[in-house]
Amino acid sequence: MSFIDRLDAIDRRWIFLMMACAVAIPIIVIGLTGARFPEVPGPTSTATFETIEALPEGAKVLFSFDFDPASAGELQPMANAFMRHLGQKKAKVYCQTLWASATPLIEETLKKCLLTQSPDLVYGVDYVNLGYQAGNEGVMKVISTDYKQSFPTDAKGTRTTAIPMMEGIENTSSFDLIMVVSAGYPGSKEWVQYVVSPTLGKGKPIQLVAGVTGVSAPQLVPYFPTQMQGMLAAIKGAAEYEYMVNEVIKAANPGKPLPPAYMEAQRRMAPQLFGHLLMVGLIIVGNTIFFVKRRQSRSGSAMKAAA
Amino acid sequence: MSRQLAIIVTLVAGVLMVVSGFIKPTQGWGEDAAEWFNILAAMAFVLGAANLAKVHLSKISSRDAGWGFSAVTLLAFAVTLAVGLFKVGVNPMPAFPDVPMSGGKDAEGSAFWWVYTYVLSSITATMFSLLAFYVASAAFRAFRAKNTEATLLLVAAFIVLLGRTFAGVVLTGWIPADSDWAFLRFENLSTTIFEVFASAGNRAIIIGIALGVAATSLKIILGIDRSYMGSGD
Amino acid sequence: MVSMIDSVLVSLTLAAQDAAGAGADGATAPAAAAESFFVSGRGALFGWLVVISVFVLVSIMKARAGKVFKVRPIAGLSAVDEAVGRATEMGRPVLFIPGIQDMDNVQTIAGLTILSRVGKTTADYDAHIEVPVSRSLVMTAGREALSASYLAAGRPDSFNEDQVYYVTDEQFGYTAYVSGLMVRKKPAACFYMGQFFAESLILAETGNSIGAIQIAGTAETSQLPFFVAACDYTLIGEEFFAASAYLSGEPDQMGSLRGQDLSKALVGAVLVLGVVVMTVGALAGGLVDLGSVSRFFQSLVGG
Amino acid sequence: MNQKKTWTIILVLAAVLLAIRSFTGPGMAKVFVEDQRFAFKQAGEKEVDGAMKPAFEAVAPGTEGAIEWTTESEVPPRAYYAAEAASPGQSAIHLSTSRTIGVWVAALLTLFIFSFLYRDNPLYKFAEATIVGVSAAYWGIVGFWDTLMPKLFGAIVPAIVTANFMPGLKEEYNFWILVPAALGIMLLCRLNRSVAAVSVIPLAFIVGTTSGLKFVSYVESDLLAQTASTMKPLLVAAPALATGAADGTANGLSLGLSIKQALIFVGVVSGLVYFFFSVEHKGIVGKTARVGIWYLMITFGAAFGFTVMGRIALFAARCEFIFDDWLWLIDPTEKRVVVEAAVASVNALLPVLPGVGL
Repeated sequence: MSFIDRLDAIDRRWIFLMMACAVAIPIIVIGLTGARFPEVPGPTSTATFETIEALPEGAKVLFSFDFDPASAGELQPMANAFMRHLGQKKAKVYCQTLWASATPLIEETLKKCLLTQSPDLVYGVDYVNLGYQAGNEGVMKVISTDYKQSFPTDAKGTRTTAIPMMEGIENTSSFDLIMVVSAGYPGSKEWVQYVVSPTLGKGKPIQLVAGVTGVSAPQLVPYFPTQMQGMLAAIKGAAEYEYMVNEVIKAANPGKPLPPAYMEAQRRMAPQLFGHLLMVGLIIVGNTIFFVKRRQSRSGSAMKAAA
Repeated sequence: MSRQLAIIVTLVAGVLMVVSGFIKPTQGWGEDAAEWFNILAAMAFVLGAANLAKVHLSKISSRDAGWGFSAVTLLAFAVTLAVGLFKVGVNPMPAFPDVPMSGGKDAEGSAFWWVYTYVLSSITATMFSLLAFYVASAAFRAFRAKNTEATLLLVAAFIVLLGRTFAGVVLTGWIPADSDWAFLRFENLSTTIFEVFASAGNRAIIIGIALGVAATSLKIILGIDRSYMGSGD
Repeated sequence: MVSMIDSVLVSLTLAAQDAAGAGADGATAPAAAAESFFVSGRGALFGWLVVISVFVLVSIMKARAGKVFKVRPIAGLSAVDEAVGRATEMGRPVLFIPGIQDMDNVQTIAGLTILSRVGKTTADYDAHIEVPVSRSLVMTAGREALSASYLAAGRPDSFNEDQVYYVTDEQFGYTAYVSGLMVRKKPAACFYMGQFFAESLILAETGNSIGAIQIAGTAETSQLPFFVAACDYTLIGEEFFAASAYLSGEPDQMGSLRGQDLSKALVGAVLVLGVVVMTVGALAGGLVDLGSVSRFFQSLVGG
Repeated sequence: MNQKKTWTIILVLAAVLLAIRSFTGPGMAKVFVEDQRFAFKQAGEKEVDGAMKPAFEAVAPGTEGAIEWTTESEVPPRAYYAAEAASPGQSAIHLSTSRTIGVWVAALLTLFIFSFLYRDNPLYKFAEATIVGVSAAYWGIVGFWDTLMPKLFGAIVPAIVTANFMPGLKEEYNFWILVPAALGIMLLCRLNRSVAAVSVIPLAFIVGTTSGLKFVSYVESDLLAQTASTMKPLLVAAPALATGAADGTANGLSLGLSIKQALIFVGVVSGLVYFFFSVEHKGIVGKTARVGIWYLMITFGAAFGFTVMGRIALFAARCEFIFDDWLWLIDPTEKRVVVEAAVASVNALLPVLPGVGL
């Protein structure tokens, strides 16, 4: 068996091992050194950042956590950066979710990103956790006309009518911005279809920014920028946005060191690079094998024909 | 008898839902139906749970190969169900201290939360992350320029892979961003692929799917296709 | 020459203003129609629903009257028999997964329809089919479908209810189970028909590693690339919905396929004509005003 | 047999290393928590939906007659070290046994699942059996507390539900809910063979409503919307911003944008032709369909490439959990103390990349 044949029939576990090394080694190195790659923000991330940056102080922002712990590796950094940016902008944050398994994630994000940054915020006045509602896009349709019908209480069981910051919230149009971090169905696509689209061309269209996984990004590209003012695509989008948010926070708090916990996405770009390089390498090797073997079989059959 | 009734129910329910899209007083029916569906699905869990218990109990009682794992499944199932149903370790909500069961089922510190955080989340996230390995082996095998179609698949993937990391910036960063050739930079090429080719391809697929769904729904409503209720042909 | 380009630009500007104007109209329309019994702004939609229904129904009637519609071959579907046959020869099971969504999803319903056809083939060949599902309701419906296909094949005794069973609602819990099942039971043929998410590639790669023939069908566009890369045959989007018609070969089903095609042809025609009119309108902007015709075409598709 | 021996040795070695790691230096995988005490006492009544309900106010813990409980919230180990340094033997921040065990359980289950990449084995089977049981119950519980309790029981027996389980819920009867309840009971008739046949009625209801709803929504949001967004003139003006027109009108035909628009149009039409079933793919139809499949392939390739990114990030997150939360090898978020010596040694080994702050 020639080298090429052996390479072609390689046990896929060697590929697995290479991938494990390509990701794990950079993580250890970066973890020990704290190094990061510089980020050059792309257009969709910049648009996201600018949409939030343009919010006035006290803007009402609905933040839907539509993901589960399984995709948190990709999406939690976005949720964190969004939350910190909102804290920085002194926005009023209304958290909710349409994914049952996201309820603990909301509490964690609020605690880790909003309250550590500004500990004097008051629940019910500056931020609220409205919890989970079953019903997928059905919920979206209902909150488009009557928010409190779908969310009669918050996650702590308090009536939404009794929460100070819920005063004046009638439906999704009452919010200055809707933020969605989504991993699948129901997610950003449904938010565009059922919440944003019906308001297009009618007075004040709803503003939406979304953080999405790499796999759903291609489907959402057509909605940007008319139906979606911003989009963070995959961990790269998260890293770019995180970088911009950190710059703003650094500028606002000179001399205060930035906790490294807030560079999660940027840290993950290094394993990302090596993973991608491995993939590219594999594709090149795969094709080299293919072409070499094709030439061999052609010259082989030519020889047979001559004989 | 039930089957005949079922066909009528399908027809009536389907037609009502179509109508509710167009007539004002019936507009909310779709949402109601969705809510009813959720209730039905939640009740149907009893069927699933009963079946799960039946399958694993029979494996254990007949000492099938791997019956020990069936015992693990049943134990995990029973424990999770019990701690969730009785809200073990859940404190009341501060607004209602007199109602012990008022706290959220997955409040931090509760037993259900523990199972969720340390068992469910870690296993599901790890299963999901296996994809990092599978994309690599699938790409190695499938992305070979065997014919025009495969070549296009390969080239598009290649450009996007490079365009989304630092490597792409390094490789084509020398092309000035404001020159006429700027579109050849990897990040711009991958954007073009998405805006033009992927967008067109997706639209064609989506339009086709919409027609497929329309025809399928119509066949179901009219009772032409009813294999889901066991009276196929 | 210059005037030509100028006229193009002027008409483009006008078109843009038209679009803006249409938006403004949209804002006032609901208020005016508030009294109406009908939901406003859905005329075009209603028209299309009627047109599609008529096309499908008329084609079905024609098919019943004896007209035979020819269809182009779809590779994945002709492979179904081959795959089941191979499983029978090897004495290994057939694995069928109707997606991971519930019965309120058309793809799941379409998947179960295909299951009833595949089930008939496995009953004919006397192969063993296994259907793990991730929703209790799908289990119930799947059992109905499969038992009927065994009955239709004249082998009701070979059907065992436990061939269709519930695993768990959790996406990756289900995936963990099915992956394990695959490497242990080594099915010779795997069918993935329904809505899939991230588990698509985990399942397809595991299936690949055990050397199974794999046929996938889904309308979930984000997962098509993975099925295309890792399966032997993939039914793309609309092909997936057409599959049950192909597999049954019944006149009704073929007729509906024809109706689907006619609708598609009409959509395509409206699209092409609309684009031609708009482009000509933009080119000849100064000479002829095609704005109203353009708007007509836009309104045809609810734009 | 030989392989079995190798694996035994590897596993034993790993266990020894873990033991060493656990009992030297700061150890590993410890979770610390801070206690927080709550105490509430009734203070009169308040009106809710026309009924008088007891009102409570927060009081100092230890007050007589108060309802009290303690919650624990996680703090970084750094906080524990600081508290210990300030007052040794303090009890406000302490080790949480259950959560520390949790981290170990999570880490081991993670490794068990990864072992499947090598091949199927008892460890994977154990993790698989666990997740099937846990997750099936999890979703059952979610359905019970989030759907059945508020929507079904809350509508039929609201007084019982609000008094015992969901005091925040509005007490309101909704007898329409009896319809899905009845359908649900018909569904459960499957459990009894003699009445199992009625279970097709709820199925028929579900399938019927789904078909009706999707028939309308797919034609509207997919067929018409996608066709409408493709129906645009093939000549596209350059955006006003790019050409700097002061009045905001278009003032230049953009060749690039026009080509893009034309390519999209060609792609959509040829893609549609590919999906024709009743026409053989021969001649002009065949050629157009071929172009259609090319577009589809580019679409798939691009989507594949894009997805790789997300998948690697997920694996990276799992690695961070193992190295950081469990093994305490790295500390990227400074939860503990950075090991200065390790940084120095890595820096010495690696060449400094330009622009990369190593």
